Amino acid sequence: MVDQFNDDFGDLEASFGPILYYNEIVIEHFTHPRNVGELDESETDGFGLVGDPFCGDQMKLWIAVGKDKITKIAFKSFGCPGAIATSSMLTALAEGKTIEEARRITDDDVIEALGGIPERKRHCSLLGVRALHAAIDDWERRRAGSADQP
Amino acid sequence: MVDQFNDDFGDLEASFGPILYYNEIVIEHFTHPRNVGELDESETDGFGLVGDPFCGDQMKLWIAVGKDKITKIAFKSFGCPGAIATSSMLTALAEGKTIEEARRITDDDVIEALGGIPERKRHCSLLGVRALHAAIDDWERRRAGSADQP
Amino acid sequence: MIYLDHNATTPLHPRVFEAMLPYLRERWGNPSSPYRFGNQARAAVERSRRRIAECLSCSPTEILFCSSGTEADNLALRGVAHALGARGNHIVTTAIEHHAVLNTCKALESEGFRITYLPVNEDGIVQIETLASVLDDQTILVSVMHANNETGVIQPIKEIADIARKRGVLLHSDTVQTVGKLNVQLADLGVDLAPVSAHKIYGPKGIAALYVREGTPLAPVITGGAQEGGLRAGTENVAGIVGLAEAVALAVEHRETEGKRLAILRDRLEKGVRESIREVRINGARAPRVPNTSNMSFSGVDGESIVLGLDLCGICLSTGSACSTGDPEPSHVLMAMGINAREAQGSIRISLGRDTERDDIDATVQALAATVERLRAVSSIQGSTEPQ
Amino acid sequence: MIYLDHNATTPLHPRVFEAMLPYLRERWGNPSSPYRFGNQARAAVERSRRRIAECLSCSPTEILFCSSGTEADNLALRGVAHALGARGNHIVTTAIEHHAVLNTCKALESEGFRITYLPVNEDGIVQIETLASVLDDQTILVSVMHANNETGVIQPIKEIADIARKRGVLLHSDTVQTVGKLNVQLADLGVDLAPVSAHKIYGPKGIAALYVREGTPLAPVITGGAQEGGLRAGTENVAGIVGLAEAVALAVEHRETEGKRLAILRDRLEKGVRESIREVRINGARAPRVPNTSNMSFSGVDGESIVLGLDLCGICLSTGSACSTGDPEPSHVLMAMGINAREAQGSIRISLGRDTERDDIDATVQALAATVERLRAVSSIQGSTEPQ
Ligand SMILES: Cc1ncc(COP(=O)(O)O)c(C=O)c1O
Ligand SMILES: Cc1ncc(COP(=O)(O)O)c(C=O)c1O
Repeated sequence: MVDQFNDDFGDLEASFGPILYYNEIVIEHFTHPRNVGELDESETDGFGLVGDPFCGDQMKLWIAVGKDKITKIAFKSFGCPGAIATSSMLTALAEGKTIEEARRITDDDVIEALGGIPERKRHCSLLGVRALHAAIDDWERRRAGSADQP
Repeated sequence: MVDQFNDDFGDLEASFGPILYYNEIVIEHFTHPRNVGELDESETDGFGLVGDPFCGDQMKLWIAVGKDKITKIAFKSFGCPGAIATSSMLTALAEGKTIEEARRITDDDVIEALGGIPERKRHCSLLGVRALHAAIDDWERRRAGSADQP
Repeated sequence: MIYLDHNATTPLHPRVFEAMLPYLRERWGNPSSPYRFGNQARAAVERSRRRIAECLSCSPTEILFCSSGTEADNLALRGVAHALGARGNHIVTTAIEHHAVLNTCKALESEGFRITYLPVNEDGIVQIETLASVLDDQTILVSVMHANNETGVIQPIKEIADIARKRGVLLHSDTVQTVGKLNVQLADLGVDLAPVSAHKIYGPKGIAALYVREGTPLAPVITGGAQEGGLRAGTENVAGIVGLAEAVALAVEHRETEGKRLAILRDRLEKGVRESIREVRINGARAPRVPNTSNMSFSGVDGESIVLGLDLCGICLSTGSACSTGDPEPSHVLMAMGINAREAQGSIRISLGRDTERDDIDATVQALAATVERLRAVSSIQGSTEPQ
Repeated sequence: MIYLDHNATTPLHPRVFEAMLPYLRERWGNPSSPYRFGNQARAAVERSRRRIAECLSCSPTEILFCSSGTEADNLALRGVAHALGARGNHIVTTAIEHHAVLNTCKALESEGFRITYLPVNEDGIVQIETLASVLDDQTILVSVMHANNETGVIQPIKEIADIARKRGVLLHSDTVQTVGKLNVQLADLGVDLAPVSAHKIYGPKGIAALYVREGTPLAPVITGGAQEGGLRAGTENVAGIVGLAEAVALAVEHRETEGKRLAILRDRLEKGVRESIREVRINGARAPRVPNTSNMSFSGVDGESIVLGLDLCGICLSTGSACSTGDPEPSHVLMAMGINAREAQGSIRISLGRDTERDDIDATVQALAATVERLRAVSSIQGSTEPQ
């Protein structure tokens, strides 16, 4: 059903007007987002909450870290399909990565992995990256906190 | 062939835009104008030449008068179909009339006899009436002139 | 496909298409041409004008053709502003107008006009108590839409017309969403200017009309040839005009029966949604509304996500007016009703039409319930349990 | 019917009609709607934009859709004037522009802009020697048509573009009568703004495009939704846009062969008329002209009378541009060429097109000769023998 409509589209973004055309990968991540949910307080090593004041989107992201690797990741997102799909793809990219590697994930990586998203939705992909950074920062704070403890 | 187009028209004049729709009587007088030509100098009792500075139309009109009646009338007109048809109809109305009767012919009489003409062409009908008046005036001048003579 | 976005646009009615065909094929003359083949096209234009005037209770000379509801609104507002600019520079409108009016008011503001935006109450109804007090001796025009395109809420135009007339101020009312939905009798309604857009009433895109009451001062927006009495130049879209007339005739003819049918379906939809989805708010539900429109907010989810979710089920509906879609800002209409930004973001508009059947409504309720549930499972905001 | 008024309007080409049909029937979505059914319509609009851009050698983002050649001219002139009004208030145009340009310049004049009207020589060519001298530091725009709609005379746009560019002044050229008749390569032509009107090139009425060179400052004339990058609001006429693109493609595709064919027919017409009617003048004949247009003056007769006379023989032609027909004033174009009012009054325009055959030309020459003779017999003005 998606295909029936797809044949018409090329590089439409170059022209005028609001175009909210999402490709099949984006739609797949929107309809079946990866890693949706919350981690238990007990297994959470880092948590991030970020919002986009521009569009009202919001994202929460939880990570569990073992041996400097993200062993578990979960998110919840309030927002447009672009926000949900980029959140989902970000978690898919981050899962199993080391903290160092995860920190280097950019919004462009997310967009590339999705095969592109509409120009006016690019800012959505920043949300996931920012939430991940917030969660990593939180993990670092917690680690520093527990290290501080005797 | 005219009929094929005619069915569509009612009181179109009431609305917007330039409409140059002429009815069949007007068209008949345009294609077969009555009394076209000039009278010989010898038989001319009155001559009128008038122009419409607004639209550039011009009309010449000759009359022969016998026993206070217009016995012969002839015209030439430069102008739009409205000018030609109203000129023609005016001569048809004036022919055979007494000078008194002819003087009373109005532009509305001409238009009525034609079954109407487009609103923006009404001024054309004045041309004929003015030319007739000019010719009658000329006849009166000539008569007065010959009466003056011993 | 289940299409539930009739306030955005509608399919061409087969009767409209049939009416247009001769003017796309055989009768393609220019209405301003002086030969009979041109007169034939002119006759079609003038017959259409007369037909529309009869359907909407006005005189044919009060109907001007132009290219869209948006252009009609521009012609009304700019036309009056530029015709009366020397007499006054104040215009009163509302916070909930379509962008065709709002952005034109903004443009006039930058030309030096002063604009007052009337507020609406939480039901989406313009607060007319304030109208009389904001009118001053500089006020030349009041513009209040007949019914809102996002909520369907009907505005008290007759009362507004009374006030405007008493004060000698012209009244424009955006009737784009009410022709065919309400009994629009222009002479009765008391307005001086009102647009009709064909593509909202099963007519073609690219054609509209503006009602301009006899004697209303108006300056043209598009100048050139003498078409439309010099008030709107450009070769006439003859086939479009004929299509518009047919569409208006159909709209008026079917209004009552369709209105009743659609009100029942709309009520069924809202009942179904309330019963199967928690935390839903029907915006403007307490106000008088046109029969085909329903606007809903679902807490914790985003409207665009609902739209895509339903699109994937073959159901077309939208978050608000089509021309502001893709715009990340939440609806100015809902915000004006006091709904907060996040709730406004979770809103959709469902607008029914001639092709809508009961089964479509039931399928939509189901799909909507499933989609909202799925999105809420993903959502980081848990409806009312989330502290804001 | 023999139709010889292709500069007024043209029939819809069957291929154009075919291209439009799906968008009148199945694909009626609103291009701004956020679901796939809307995207389908959006895709049609954007594909059409790309197609037109390819045909006319420009970038798709340089093509704006609007509703008529007249609106496109308004958008160009008012758009630049309002965008650059703070920088300067002087506009240069010519005495022979279409009313879409002339009356818009008049409207701008009443807003405080200063307009200079360049004269033309007796062949109808704009006197470019004077251009450089009338430009001053307040000049923001020059507007010179590519070819005149009444005479077909081609203007030296490239030279004008050189002068305008050197002085940093924008150039609009009304190309409504040249697309499909001349090789209009917008990037090459050196203009910043140029309109295309569909119904002049076998496309539908009610749709047009304006070329706006990248970076050209432009204010919208019609405001509202975000369509056309905010420069021209209103729901898009999708079927019309698709039709325009098809028409432009056809026009470009057939230009060379049609141009050669029509030039031969036009020359045959003029030779036939000269041989069978005395005291005729072909206006602009010594200048370069588009291949399909011939403008003739017959002394002692009125143009409207010729038009009706030929209409009664089933031949459609006109006295000048369609939108000024019915206007009692003689052609401003011919007057600007130094032709006196009475001779201008006796002028007609014959414009050939795709459906014109050799037999049509021969029949027209005969009918024209008979009509002029008949009218001269009625005429009170005896051509050159009449003292004026
Ligand atoms: C209330 C209202 N006014 C104006 C318009 C603009 O009409 P159009 O789409 O014909 O430009 C619309 C539709 O978008 C509308 O709903
Ligand atoms: C040179 C020229 N410019 C502009 C126009 C106006 O175009 P439209 O008829 O599409 O409004 C015309 C046609 O009448 C024309 O010939």
